[in-house]
Amino acid sequence: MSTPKGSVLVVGGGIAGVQAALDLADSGFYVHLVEKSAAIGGSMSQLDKTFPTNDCSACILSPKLVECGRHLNINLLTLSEVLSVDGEEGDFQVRVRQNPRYVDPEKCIACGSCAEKCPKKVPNEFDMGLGKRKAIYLRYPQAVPLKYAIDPDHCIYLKKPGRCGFCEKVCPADAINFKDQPKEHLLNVGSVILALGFKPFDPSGLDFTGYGNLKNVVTSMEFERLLSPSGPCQGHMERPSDHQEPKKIAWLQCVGSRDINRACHGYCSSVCCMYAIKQAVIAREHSSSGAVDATVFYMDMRTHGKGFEAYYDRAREEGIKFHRARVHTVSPAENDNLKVRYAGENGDIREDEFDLVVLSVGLATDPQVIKLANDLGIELDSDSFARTTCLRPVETSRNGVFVCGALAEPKDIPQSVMEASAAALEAERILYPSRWTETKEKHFPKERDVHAEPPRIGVFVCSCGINIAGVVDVQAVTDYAWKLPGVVFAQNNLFTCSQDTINQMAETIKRERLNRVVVASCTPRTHEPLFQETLREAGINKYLFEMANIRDQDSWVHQRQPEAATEKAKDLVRMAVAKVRGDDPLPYNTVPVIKSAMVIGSGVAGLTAALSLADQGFPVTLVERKDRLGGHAHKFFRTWQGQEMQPYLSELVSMVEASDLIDVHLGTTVQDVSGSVGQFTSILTDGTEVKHGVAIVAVGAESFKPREGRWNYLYGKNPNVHTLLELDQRFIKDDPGLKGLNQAVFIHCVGSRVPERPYCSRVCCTHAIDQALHLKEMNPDMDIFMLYRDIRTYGKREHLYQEARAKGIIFIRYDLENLPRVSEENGSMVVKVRDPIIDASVTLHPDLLILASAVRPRDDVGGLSKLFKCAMTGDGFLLEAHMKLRPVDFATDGVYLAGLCHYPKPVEETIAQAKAAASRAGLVLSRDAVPAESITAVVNLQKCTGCAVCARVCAYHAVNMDENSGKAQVDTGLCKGCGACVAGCRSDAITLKNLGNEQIMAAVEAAMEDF
Amino acid sequence: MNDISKSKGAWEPKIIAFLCNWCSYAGADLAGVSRYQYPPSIRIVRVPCSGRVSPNLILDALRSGADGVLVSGCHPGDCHYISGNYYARRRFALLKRFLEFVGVEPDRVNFTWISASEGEQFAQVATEVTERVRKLGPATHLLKEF
Amino acid sequence: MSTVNEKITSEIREKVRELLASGHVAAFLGYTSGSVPMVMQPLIIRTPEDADRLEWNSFCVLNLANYLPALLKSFEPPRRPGDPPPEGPLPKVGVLATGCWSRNMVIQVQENQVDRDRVVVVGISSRGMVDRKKVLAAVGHRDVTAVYEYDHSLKVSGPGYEREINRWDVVRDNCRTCVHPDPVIFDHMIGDLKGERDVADRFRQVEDIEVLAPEDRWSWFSTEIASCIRCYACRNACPLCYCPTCFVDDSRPQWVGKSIDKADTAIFHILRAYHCAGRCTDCGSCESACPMGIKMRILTRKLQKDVLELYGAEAGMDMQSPPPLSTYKMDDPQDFILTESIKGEEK
Amino acid sequence: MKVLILDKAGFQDWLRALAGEFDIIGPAENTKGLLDWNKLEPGELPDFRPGLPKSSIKTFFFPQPETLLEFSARPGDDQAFRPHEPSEGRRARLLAGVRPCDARSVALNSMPYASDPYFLKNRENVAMVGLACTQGCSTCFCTWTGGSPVGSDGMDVMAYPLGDAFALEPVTGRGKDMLLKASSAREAAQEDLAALDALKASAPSSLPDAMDPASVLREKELMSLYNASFWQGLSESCLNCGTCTFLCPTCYCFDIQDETLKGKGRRIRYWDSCMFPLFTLHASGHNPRGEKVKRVRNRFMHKLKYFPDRFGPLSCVGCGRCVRDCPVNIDIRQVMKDLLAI
Amino acid sequence: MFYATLEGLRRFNIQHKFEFVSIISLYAQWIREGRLKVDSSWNREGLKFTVQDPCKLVRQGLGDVVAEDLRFVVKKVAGEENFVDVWPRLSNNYCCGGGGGALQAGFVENRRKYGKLKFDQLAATGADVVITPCHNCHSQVLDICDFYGGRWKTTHLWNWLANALVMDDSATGREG
Repeated sequence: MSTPKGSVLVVGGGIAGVQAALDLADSGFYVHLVEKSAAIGGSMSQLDKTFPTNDCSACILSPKLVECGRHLNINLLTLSEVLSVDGEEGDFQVRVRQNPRYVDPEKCIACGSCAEKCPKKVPNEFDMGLGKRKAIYLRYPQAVPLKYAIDPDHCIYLKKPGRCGFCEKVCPADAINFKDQPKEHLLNVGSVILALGFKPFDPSGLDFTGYGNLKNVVTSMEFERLLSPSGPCQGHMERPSDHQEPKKIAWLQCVGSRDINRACHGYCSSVCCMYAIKQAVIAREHSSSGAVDATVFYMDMRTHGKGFEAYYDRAREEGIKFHRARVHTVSPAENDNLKVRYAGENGDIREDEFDLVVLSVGLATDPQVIKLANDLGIELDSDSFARTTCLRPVETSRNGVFVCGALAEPKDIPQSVMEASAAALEAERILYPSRWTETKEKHFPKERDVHAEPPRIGVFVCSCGINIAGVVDVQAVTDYAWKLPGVVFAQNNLFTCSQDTINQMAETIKRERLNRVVVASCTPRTHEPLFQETLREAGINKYLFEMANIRDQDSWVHQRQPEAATEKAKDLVRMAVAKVRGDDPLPYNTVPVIKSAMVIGSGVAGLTAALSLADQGFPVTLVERKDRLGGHAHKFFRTWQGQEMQPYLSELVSMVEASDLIDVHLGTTVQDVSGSVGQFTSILTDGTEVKHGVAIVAVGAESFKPREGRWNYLYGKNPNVHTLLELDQRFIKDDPGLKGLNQAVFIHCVGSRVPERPYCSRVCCTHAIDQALHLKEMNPDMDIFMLYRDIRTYGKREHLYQEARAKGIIFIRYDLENLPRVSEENGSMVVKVRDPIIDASVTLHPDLLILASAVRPRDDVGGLSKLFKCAMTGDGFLLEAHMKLRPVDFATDGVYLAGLCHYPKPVEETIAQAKAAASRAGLVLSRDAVPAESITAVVNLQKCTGCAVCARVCAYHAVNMDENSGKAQVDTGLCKGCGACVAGCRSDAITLKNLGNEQIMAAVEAAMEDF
Repeated sequence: MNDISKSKGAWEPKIIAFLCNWCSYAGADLAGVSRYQYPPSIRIVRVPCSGRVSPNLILDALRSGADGVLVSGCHPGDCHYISGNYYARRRFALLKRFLEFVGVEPDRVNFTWISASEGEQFAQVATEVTERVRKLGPATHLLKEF
Repeated sequence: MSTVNEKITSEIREKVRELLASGHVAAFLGYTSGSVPMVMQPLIIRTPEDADRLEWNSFCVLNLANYLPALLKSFEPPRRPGDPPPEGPLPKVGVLATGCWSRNMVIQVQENQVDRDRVVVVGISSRGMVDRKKVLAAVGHRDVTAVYEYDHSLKVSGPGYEREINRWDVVRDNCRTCVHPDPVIFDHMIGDLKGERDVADRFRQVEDIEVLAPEDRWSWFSTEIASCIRCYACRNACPLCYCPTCFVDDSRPQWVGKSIDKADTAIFHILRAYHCAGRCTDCGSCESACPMGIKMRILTRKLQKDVLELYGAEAGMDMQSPPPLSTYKMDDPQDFILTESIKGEEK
Repeated sequence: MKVLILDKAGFQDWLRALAGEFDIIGPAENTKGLLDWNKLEPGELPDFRPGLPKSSIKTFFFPQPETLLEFSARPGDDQAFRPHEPSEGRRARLLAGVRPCDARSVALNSMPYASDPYFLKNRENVAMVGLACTQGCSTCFCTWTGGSPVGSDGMDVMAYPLGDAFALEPVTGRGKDMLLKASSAREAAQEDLAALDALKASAPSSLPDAMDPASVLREKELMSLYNASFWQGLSESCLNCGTCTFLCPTCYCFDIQDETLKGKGRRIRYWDSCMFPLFTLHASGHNPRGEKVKRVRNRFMHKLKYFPDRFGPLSCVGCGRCVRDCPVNIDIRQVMKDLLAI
Repeated sequence: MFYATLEGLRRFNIQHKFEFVSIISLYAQWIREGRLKVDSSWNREGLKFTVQDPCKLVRQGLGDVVAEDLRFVVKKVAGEENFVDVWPRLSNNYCCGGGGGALQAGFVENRRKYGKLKFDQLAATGADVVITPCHNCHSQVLDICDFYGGRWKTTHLWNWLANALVMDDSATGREG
């Protein structure tokens, strides 16, 4: 192949597409991002909150969108469709049609005058048709790009030229262009990533739900909009019929999922259980009284992700009701209420009345996408999702074309983000020789020297829709800010993080010659970088900035005390103003990057990550605790799709062994780690000192072995009791002893979802069912019983479950109050379990008892997390930087995680995550230098006594005593800005830049000013 | 005086909370994200690490009029900066005992560990500290007056 | 028959004369008497002839370690920032050191204020120093014109009176509860080492206050410091207070107001004491120097007690142990942590 | 001018009568058993025992701190950062039992502060009833400095102990008015006046030999004193604490600082000390008196040379507080002798 | 028989060369094609009709298509305006309560209790005639109507189809 192109086409501007685009653009590739609607953001932008952290969806997404919208190496093509993709891997020719916007994006200032004047009201598709928009519109308030568009299907002028044209008349920027024409772009790219997302299932056909007939039956997506502050009722949860706040709400699960009867969607949509619980939790918060009666009707509760089970537990504790029932009918009741009829597990028929019914609709592929896939020659599966395999989870049937997100299978946001990074990795793997060949470089304007200027502070107070403004009197806060010393400008914004406000902020900084900026909005933990970059773009140093957290730490926590919350907001603004007044411009430090990686753990995750990096030419040190490569995969029979693991593993291992770039250390662990991103030095137990720029932690997990206690079930006592992996090993050996058995019993959730290990192990349901099917393959006459709590065969795995039921495998549900009892009578096993449906005890006599035991974190993960300064969850798994949007990054820069040390997951997700980790690591390795901490310690030599307290307490050896002067000096490359030295210093001689005592005290003292 | 709490006649304490950026501040954010409600008495000052909080800062808060002080960091072992909270623990242990020795009420100055995932705990601690301080009444001992 | 202190004085003179005459030290830091009874004057001598000016008695209350860094520095050639350190060995200086002073010198060495190699320590095992204020109180604050010291008593006289006072009765509080009278570092010893003293209620003064209710403790503290004139004699007498700019002198930020103010004075005393945590050897210089009779030593004593209780550390006992606030243990006590204490209550 | 005789009870009544007009302050035992200036309850007598209170009376004229002005720092206040005079006025104060040396310090401090409105206002506001010394302390040397143990400079009324009673002599017009309230006083009889004269004549002899160092030192060449060799040795034992300067009645150096808190601001003047490192510290970081020896020298040169050169007398009243309370026994009398010897 | 054969073919994936259709769909097809001519004018009294969706035929069998066909035929036969639908309907309709052998196997009380839901549902329509295209449903609906005091007539479909049939040449198949 000749030199591949250095650019990539990403189709679909949802979170997956955006993530793939950012990963690629940040590691040296030019990206064309094609989005069919007028703005990127996809389905995630329509959500109110995200589970399990209840993060405001728009809030966490917005910075990424803005980053994407502003990225120099991302060519955003909205209102665009891919017409054709010709050529092959490394050199594709793509035709893209961009439909006319009829508004010149260069001119539009998003002032909204056009929409105000536009006489044509149109159902707003962003609000799922629940609200109206105009024919000239913004997709949503934080839309990126924040440019209006005219809807040609509804515009009066475009239909009958000369009839209207109000928008053109009122536009102050002369941006309306009725003559706009479709454009066709010819793009030459090396790879294509499809991130086309999903379409919520349309339940109109399911008449029993009443959807379409009964006003107060809404889909979950509609309900998201009803909850959303930017939605049709500004977040004041109202039901459609009478705009009253619903007091009693039902969620009906599996509408359009797990339904082969009416909906023809046999798969599970994976996310609905969690989003329904989330909606129930959020609905309660939204309600004025805080006392919404919320009931979820479900088949199996599928809370199989990280932090999900705890979320479910908490929801139950909070009083949200869960009924295991598939609702039979929703029928009208008085007052536009809804009667819901369902059967209890024991068969009794119950009826309950609700104010509102929410249908938890499933995820499906848009028919237009199906057509596009066909056009592009991308194979779809029977559920119309892109066909991938467990071992190649983001590869489509066409070389060089990759897929991520819900197009391949219904999945949640972190999984989509992970796949997006994995897809980016696959593209990078092909295109790496052309890295940085098509990219442009960003140049900020020269920074104004503000040293000598008196403070000119600008304060931007965010309403965050109603997130803040619903509680805090933002206008009063803005008025107040004007009066603070040094403040020369203050303004209230609906969404300060929206692109137009950001641009306007930059303009304001220039116009008003601001030299300090305060944004009173959400938490700096998510939004500080965005605003700081705005400062740079406006020509001032980004450290002349402070945030007042008046949302997460004010409006959200004092919802019922608007007056006190407003006073607190003023305090917080005053504190920020006081602090920023003393802020100094700081240098932008960088650290040179050692362009090699260390991968810890050589299971499938570690091997995949190592190969993914080596394939791009980056040297890798692979550290394995055991004396052979491969990890637990050696014990693993096959994927749920039936691909056998052992041949695959051998191939992986031999590729690693053959690679010149991978230096394998067996029987070795990491003893000590120092340094930071770009410049790590690790000492291995074999004495090797490794210098590396990044590290990927992929140390896996362990299988819980219930040798004693409550979950023992004769494990270790009877030779015919196995864990899943032990049975796999018998499969691998093709153990003939399995063939003549009469009965096998599987017990699920052994040690998972129990008080001491409250999380769900995610993999066991599918694994167990696949094993049961394999046993059936070996001996179709074998009786197989599955004792389960909830079957969690999420996504396409549901087909396995259907197959198992079809093949006569019997499923008996148990709960923690009625555990199965396993005993030995006359040398044979007896299992007794109560079947809740027939309400009777069932006695089984298995020849084989398989325990689907928990996946548990390894005990030594704690030590590793300390070495790399990474956090752990309460369950003992490693904790990523952000549960939703940074699923493979650690909070510690330059360290990534993959595989089971993060959370239990099947091999396809492990592979995707390993590739994602490699992609993220590539962001660092592809550069010569990465930014380093600017907020570092600094020594005032006149005050320093040389006592060395600072050096003693510095964990990074960043402070040492100068031999000549005897005084402290700081290595800014090593300094992390923790300030342990500052607090230790009695002489106030060492301080943190912009976090000195003076600045902190200014904030403290400002807090106490009672006006 | 437009102080809302005063106009209503009920005294509301003001409490300065020094929270480390990585755990406790994130925990406070999580309390918000999870909508755990707590009294509006806490004024949070974001610091990189509990190890950054010098005793001087705590005294300054009291001198400036804080009715209470809360310092919170990562749980031992969780410090983002490896050991900052261990040093902080020693500094605070001595400071707390010492302040109590000179007659500062034990509930005035509080230290705690709150992780990024402990939103609920943060709300609980904020409520608890507020209640304790409320019982004590306004802080006067180290208050600078003029 | 001469008194113990007279004997010590003559031994000191002899030893110092020898050290100076031999050129082993370039200067010697000791004590001499002056114009006011019971107030001794620290003295630096540079010639063997001056050795006879040295005196030792029970009123040598200020910690001589305090003068040591400046004295050492006076023998260093002047340097501008960036200049390399002087080459070749620098002159040594000699100093008298009791137990607490020597422990202060250990701290000074640990904190890079003193180069041990340049100091010749002449050790004296302390018999306990006399608190002048106790003597004055004993004579009803009358004018004292002469004090003669015997081994176990003092003869105090003034206009129209003469009193003999039992020496131990007027020994300073810190000396009365001192456990380590012997120097921990010395190069020459005057007299013998006495060994550790067995003190029953080492922290009695502190405990008496600890048992009070918070409001009574505050009342004690605020009354104790009420007469403070912010002259900083306590700070300046302390060998630990060597910051070029003390926090009280800082104006950016301003930690405390500089004038007489209830809160500022309290914070000054709290922080001054806190800065000595884990470092204070209870030499009592602060209290001895105070013109207003404030017993601020109890503050540092409290910290000393807590450091010992919590971390098992005593300041300056050896060169190797790290300063207690510059180190930690994973399992340091944390009952004071709110979440832990709530947990504890629940149990 | 009439001399009145008051017994202790009468003295008490008199002070009680004056309490309507003044806050009365006099020497009394503080919580530490030390004699110091304390507010007296109406009718409470000052402690007449020999010896000086711990502190000088300078704090009543040169308070620690003096609020020079106040300002608002509240956001939105249109008067913000515009200074105005301190709002609070103080009641007139009467110092009862002032020793002649202390009273003389007020006269001396009035020289540099001749046009300082704060000092002058305080002077106006403070009346003094003096108490002649009948017995000196080992640290007293007022006569060296131009003072006298029975001097009445600066007083409004001078009291002389005569046995169990006091002879009261008005010194100023205000003193005369004050004495009008001494209802139980009797006019001094002849023998009282004789005893008073005897007391006045005998008192100075109980002190060390009188000298007039001011006139001698005024004549000496400044640099020869400045370059004297003894400063180094003298300063070596000095702790550079501010005890001497803060106890000294004639140390009048000050520093000024703005304090702001809770939206209120004030500019205060407070005692500085030439012993302190911040003294004469320049904004550049340079300090012409950066070393201890220079600071120590400054203190004595100021009192004993610069001040007399400018105003005539020494800036020292010989109260001996610095000698009494210096932790390292630095004795200004010796310094004076050393300077005189040059 | 109908359902068992259908499900057998599906479950065991038995290859077969025939199509599996309900007579109802054929009626509907023929009516649409004009091959079967029906006229509702016979219903001068305006008898109201409703239907039962048998589980084996609809929900588990051939799905909603056949249920829609059933309604189509009934409307043609009885008049559009004379059809009253039940709620819930089609696949989501209630079971009659007589299946699974309940009609033959004793437990009469239980069976009638299950049937109460069906009775209430049908009674709520106010229909005069309930069409039950399943013999099992027919017997159960007949029984619960009687037992609970319903007023409707329970019948199969063909009775009424016969009533409405327009007998002309094309229908009789005679050549013109």
